[in-house]
Amino acid sequence: MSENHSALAMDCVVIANEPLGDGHFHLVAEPVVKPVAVAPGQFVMIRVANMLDPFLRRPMSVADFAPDGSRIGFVIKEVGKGTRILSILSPGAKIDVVGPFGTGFAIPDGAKKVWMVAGGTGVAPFLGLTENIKRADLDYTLLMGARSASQLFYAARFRDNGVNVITATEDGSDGVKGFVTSALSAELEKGMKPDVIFTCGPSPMMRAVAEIAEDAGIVCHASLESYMACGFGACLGCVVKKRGAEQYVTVCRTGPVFNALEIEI
Amino acid sequence: MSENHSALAMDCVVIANEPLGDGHFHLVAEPVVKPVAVAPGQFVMIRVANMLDPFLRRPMSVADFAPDGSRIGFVIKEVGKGTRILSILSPGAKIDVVGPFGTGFAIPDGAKKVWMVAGGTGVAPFLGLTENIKRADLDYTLLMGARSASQLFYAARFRDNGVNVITATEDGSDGVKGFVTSALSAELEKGMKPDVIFTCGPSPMMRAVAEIAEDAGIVCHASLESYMACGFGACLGCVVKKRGAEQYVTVCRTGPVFNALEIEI
Amino acid sequence: MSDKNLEVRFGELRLKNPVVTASGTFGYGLTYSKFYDVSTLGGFVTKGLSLKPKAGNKPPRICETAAGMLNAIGLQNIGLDKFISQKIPALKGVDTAIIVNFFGNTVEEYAEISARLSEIPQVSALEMNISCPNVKEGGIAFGSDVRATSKVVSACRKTSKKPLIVKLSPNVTDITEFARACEAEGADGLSVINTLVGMAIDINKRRPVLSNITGGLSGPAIKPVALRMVWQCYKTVKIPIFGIGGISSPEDVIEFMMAGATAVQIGSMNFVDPHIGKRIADTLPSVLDRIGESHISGIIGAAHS
Amino acid sequence: MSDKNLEVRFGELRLKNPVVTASGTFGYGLTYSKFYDVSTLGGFVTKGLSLKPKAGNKPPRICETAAGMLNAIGLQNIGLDKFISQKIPALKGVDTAIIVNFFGNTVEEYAEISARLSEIPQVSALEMNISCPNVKEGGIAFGSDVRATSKVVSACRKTSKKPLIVKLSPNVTDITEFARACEAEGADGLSVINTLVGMAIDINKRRPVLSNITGGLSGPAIKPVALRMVWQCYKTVKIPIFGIGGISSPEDVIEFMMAGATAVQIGSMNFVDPHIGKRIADTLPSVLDRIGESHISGIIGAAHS
Ligand SMILES: Cc1cc2nc3c(=O)[nH]c(=O)nc-3n(C[C@H](O)[C@H](O)[C@H](O)COP(=O)(O)OP(=O)(O)OC[C@H]3O[C@@H](n4cnc5c(N)ncnc54)[C@H](O)[C@@H]3O)c2cc1C
Ligand SMILES: Cc1cc2nc3c(=O)[nH]c(=O)nc-3n(C[C@H](O)[C@H](O)[C@H](O)COP(=O)(O)OP(=O)(O)OC[C@H]3O[C@@H](n4cnc5c(N)ncnc54)[C@H](O)[C@@H]3O)c2cc1C
Ligand SMILES: Cc1cc2nc3c(=O)[nH]c(=O)nc-3n(C[C@H](O)[C@H](O)[C@H](O)COP(=O)(O)O)c2cc1C
Ligand SMILES: Cc1cc2nc3c(=O)[nH]c(=O)nc-3n(C[C@H](O)[C@H](O)[C@H](O)COP(=O)(O)O)c2cc1C
Ligand code: FES
Ligand code: FES
Repeated sequence: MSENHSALAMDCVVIANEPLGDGHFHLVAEPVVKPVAVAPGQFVMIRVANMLDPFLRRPMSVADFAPDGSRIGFVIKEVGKGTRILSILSPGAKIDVVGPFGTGFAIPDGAKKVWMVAGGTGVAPFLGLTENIKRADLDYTLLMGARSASQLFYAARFRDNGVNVITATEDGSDGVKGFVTSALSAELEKGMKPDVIFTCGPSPMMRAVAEIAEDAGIVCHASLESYMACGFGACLGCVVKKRGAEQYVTVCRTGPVFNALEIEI
Repeated sequence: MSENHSALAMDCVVIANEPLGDGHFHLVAEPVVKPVAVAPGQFVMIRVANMLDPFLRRPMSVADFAPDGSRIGFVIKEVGKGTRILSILSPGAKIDVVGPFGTGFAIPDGAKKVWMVAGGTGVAPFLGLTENIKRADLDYTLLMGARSASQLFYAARFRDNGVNVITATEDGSDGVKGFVTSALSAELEKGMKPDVIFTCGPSPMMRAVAEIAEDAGIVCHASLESYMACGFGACLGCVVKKRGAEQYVTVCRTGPVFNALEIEI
Repeated sequence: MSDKNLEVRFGELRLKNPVVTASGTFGYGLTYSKFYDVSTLGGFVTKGLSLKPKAGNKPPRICETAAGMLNAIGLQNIGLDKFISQKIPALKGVDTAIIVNFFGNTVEEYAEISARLSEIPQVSALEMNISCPNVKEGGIAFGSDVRATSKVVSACRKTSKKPLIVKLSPNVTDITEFARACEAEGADGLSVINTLVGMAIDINKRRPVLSNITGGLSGPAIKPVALRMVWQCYKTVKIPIFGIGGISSPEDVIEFMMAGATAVQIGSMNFVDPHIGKRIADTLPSVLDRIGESHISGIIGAAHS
Repeated sequence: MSDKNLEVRFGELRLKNPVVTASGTFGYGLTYSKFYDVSTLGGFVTKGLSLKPKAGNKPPRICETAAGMLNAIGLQNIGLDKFISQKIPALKGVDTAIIVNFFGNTVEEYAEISARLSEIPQVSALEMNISCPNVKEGGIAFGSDVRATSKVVSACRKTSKKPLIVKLSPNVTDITEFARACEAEGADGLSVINTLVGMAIDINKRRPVLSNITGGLSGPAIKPVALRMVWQCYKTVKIPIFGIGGISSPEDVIEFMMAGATAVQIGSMNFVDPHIGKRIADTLPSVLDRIGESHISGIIGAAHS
């Protein structure tokens, strides 16, 4: 039986909440009590109201963070009532957070060239990854896609952190015109080959990335999204199907980061 | 069909929210849109959250106010989740209010000596009455009761407004020791006799006041409280029984102020 | 906002839009005219009427619950005569469907009031309440036994000259049996659902909050159950259905219509937001636009395919 | 906080306090030990077990509703063998009642698993699920027909050597018929209630949100219905009752106990607040103080007098 029983409860205080444009925002919070260490790619469950509606917590990837969990940031897109409530929180507001949960993005042994393919708020975990796991032998490339240049959040910050950033926009306003998967194929066709591809973003994008990686024989880890009631393996609501078996695994506990060969995205 | 259809919707902005002590507070708000005139003793229905929990609006007597409704104040006691939410509103916060509803305290024709018997937040409507209905021939006396001196809200303000204030406290820390009804009986025994008694407060208190008034042959108007879903006569949830008849009348529309002889408090 | 035609045909009844307000939450139609012009609605349903006036239950009659409320009004109403003499004249000029909800203590009473309501020209349709959980006689006793339902619907079918809609109880094992029985007896439509039987306890007083002990649960809390029952009834019968239960937004209206409702009724949310009927009727076109639908009728039952 | 003795006797089962966590919301008991020591609970009920492992339904399986949620997990579980080989050993040292929830596809399967579970010393009691709305065979088919209920309870009564608790479905016209049948067949207790059948529609995709179409509604939204059914069952039978449905606070626990529950189970709120079981167990004494009660057993059924 685990001893640090309540380590997963984080009452947080909002320290910043900045709009990023197009309904996106960057929420930064500080836990009040001794937190648990966070790994890049993990997520937390945020209670958006202390009343009974909205009922369930909202899962959010930890974006930038202090490794000991003493400061966690989120890159959030306003899509419904829960994210709307989060978008209007002011510094000083309290939020009830539990976590972190799930597997993170782990760099496979010996891997040096790490490509990250992100769509929309899918860049979130890669901020944490590239800012917290720095090693001289690691070479990060981020392929980021968005509708338009204004939604390529944090491109400059990634570049400042020494990440090689390749952009793709659907309207051609920045980088490659088209989907980020075209940029990915183009890079591979140039003869580049990473040791691992990490991907996070909309499911259709991740599905395409996983296929490209499989064809090219590259290990691909994808961070899945799923409707979650608990976030820690109790409800069995968030499952995804295993590839080639009539079996379901939880996204919240077995994932959210999976080897793309093992599940049906 | 009435023409000023939406006059009863008042989106308000909080302009002040001051703690009064012992879980009571004074909330003042300003309607954003053209409001409807308010009469002393009327109430409004306040939506405490824009989510679905808490579900129903909360009825609140208008306390002090501008007669055209352009500023309305409430004296509120925190008792549950709705009043808790109201207690933490900051200036600038928006609240969704509908009203005003119900009958107010109307001074009967020819009445000059008006006694008001209030318990707890029951003073609220009398602030509005004495500050908005001022006539040279009117002589106001307020008998206010509370647990202790610290809960005799606004005694000084009433006095400043020229109201004769008699206090009663259960612990004897101010005025008569005991219930406000003892103070009332004492005044009547002194040979004083008002033209009308208005009362607002806990039901047991109002019941006692109404009995004393009936025995003394004085007209008594009581402002009733009742659980309300709508506040405007649609749900039939808030009813009170008519005296001497198997018939119920709505507190929100026929009342909340009733001639005490007509209903069972 | 687009200028969509929102008209729906509920059997023979034409509604200018599918947004109707529900019985017991809208008085006799006039209460809300201080908030908006009720002619913007597709229609409204009156408080349940009986032949004689009814005093209703002792208070407390209502109680808040999570995302909903309990009520045990006990069908307090002014009775048929006063409705005819006082309310009907006052409704002159209201340009929307007037649906009269009614109930009786016996099959004969149901048949009689249905006959008498049929004589009132302003009345667009009748809604039989066989599902009120808050009264001893009548109400739910008819609505939780299929044979009793058949009998009372058959009796009213004979006396009613107006479209006859039957309001079903959700407090049954299989609502489709009741839907089928109503259709077989010639009902022109169904209203699905009335309230779920629930209760609350005052832990300080150590007794039920409501004087009637139990009450009817309504509001957004019950929406998933209501939607499921509309779905089941749509699969079972051909007559049109009013979807009712916890509707609080235009999106909810569309959910109910996709589940199979031809129109909807808004109940408890009228208390929380007295402007909601108009607000939903006004915003429905823009939500239809958002989901790429040009004809309101295109969404009825759309989730079944 | 006072140092009250919160022990309740649920038939032969002694619970150190009336706060138990509900099946399907608490895994196999270990999931929550990262949040608190589960020995602070009166007990917990495992996810529903079947003889063979079960894959469950296709996603989406859950959906938020107003003050509640829908689920159609489809009874995914690791199966009896893995439970015995992996979970039971890991539960060593847990000092609280372990109640195993189970189901079968046939009466014979129910009887067999009940027999096999009876052999496990660590198991304190068995809870038969005859009310799952999310599976084709088994589950609700047994729970919505009184004769089927009698048959399956009778079969398990014969094979079970542990206290046998039957979990009832709220999706019936009259729950007391089922309560009476269970008592008559020798059940030691009842769990009231399982989820209400509900659904939600995705208006953009124009189809039900859940792959299973319908799901079970749980959470505070259903509390008034659950409380009413506990009230009815308490009036009908003498065996003890677990009150279940939307419990989110110590006050809710007291409401259910006053309605007639001997103990309660907390379900969906475990997801929203994973510490809730401990929090409620810890704060119950102070709420009892507030209502002036010195003995927990003094409140069972207190609202009936
Ligand atoms: C592991 C994980 C990490 C995530 N990280 C991020 C992130 O970093 N930034 C970000 O903006 N979003 C992220 N999401 C998606 C985010 O959880 C949803 O956008 C959010 O829950 C929507 O809530 P809402 O109340 O605004 O929307 P509503 O539509 O009102 O929500 C209704 C219900 O659906 C659920 N829901 C709706 N959309 C999604 C979705 N896309 N995924 C999962 N559940 C959903 C909600 O949680 C809620 O239970 C993540 C999801 C998961 C599973
Ligand atoms: C006409 C009228 C005027 C009022 N004026 C005032 C006032 O000026 N100041 C003030 O402090 N209070 C006033 N009240 C009482 C006030 O409405 C309740 O205290 C408040 O609704 C409690 O809400 P809650 O969410 O904090 O409590 P909860 O107990 O959480 O409320 C639960 C439900 O019960 C209802 N309720 C609880 N207590 C009461 C009550 N005493 N009367 C009516 N409904 C209740 C709530 O409205 C809600 O629907 C008035 C009530 C009425 C009917
Ligand atoms: C206070 C109240 C009174 C009601 N009275 C009646 C009635 O007289 N006749 C009837 O058929 N339904 C009555 N109902 C049921 C509603 O018409 C409706 O079916 C139910 O409330 C569900 O809808 P909602 O969730 O939108 O409120 C009443 C409901 C409430 C809340
Ligand atoms: C995700 C989920 C899974 C459930 N699985 C089971 C189950 O396997 N067996 C069972 O008897 N009840 C199951 N239930 C029902 C709960 O045990 C409980 O009866 C119901 O949720 C009502 O309680 P609540 O409102 O507190 O959630 C499940 C409920 C949920 C929400
Ligand atoms: S969200 Fe509950 S098991 Fe994954
Ligand atoms: S509160 Fe609805 S009629 Fe009075």
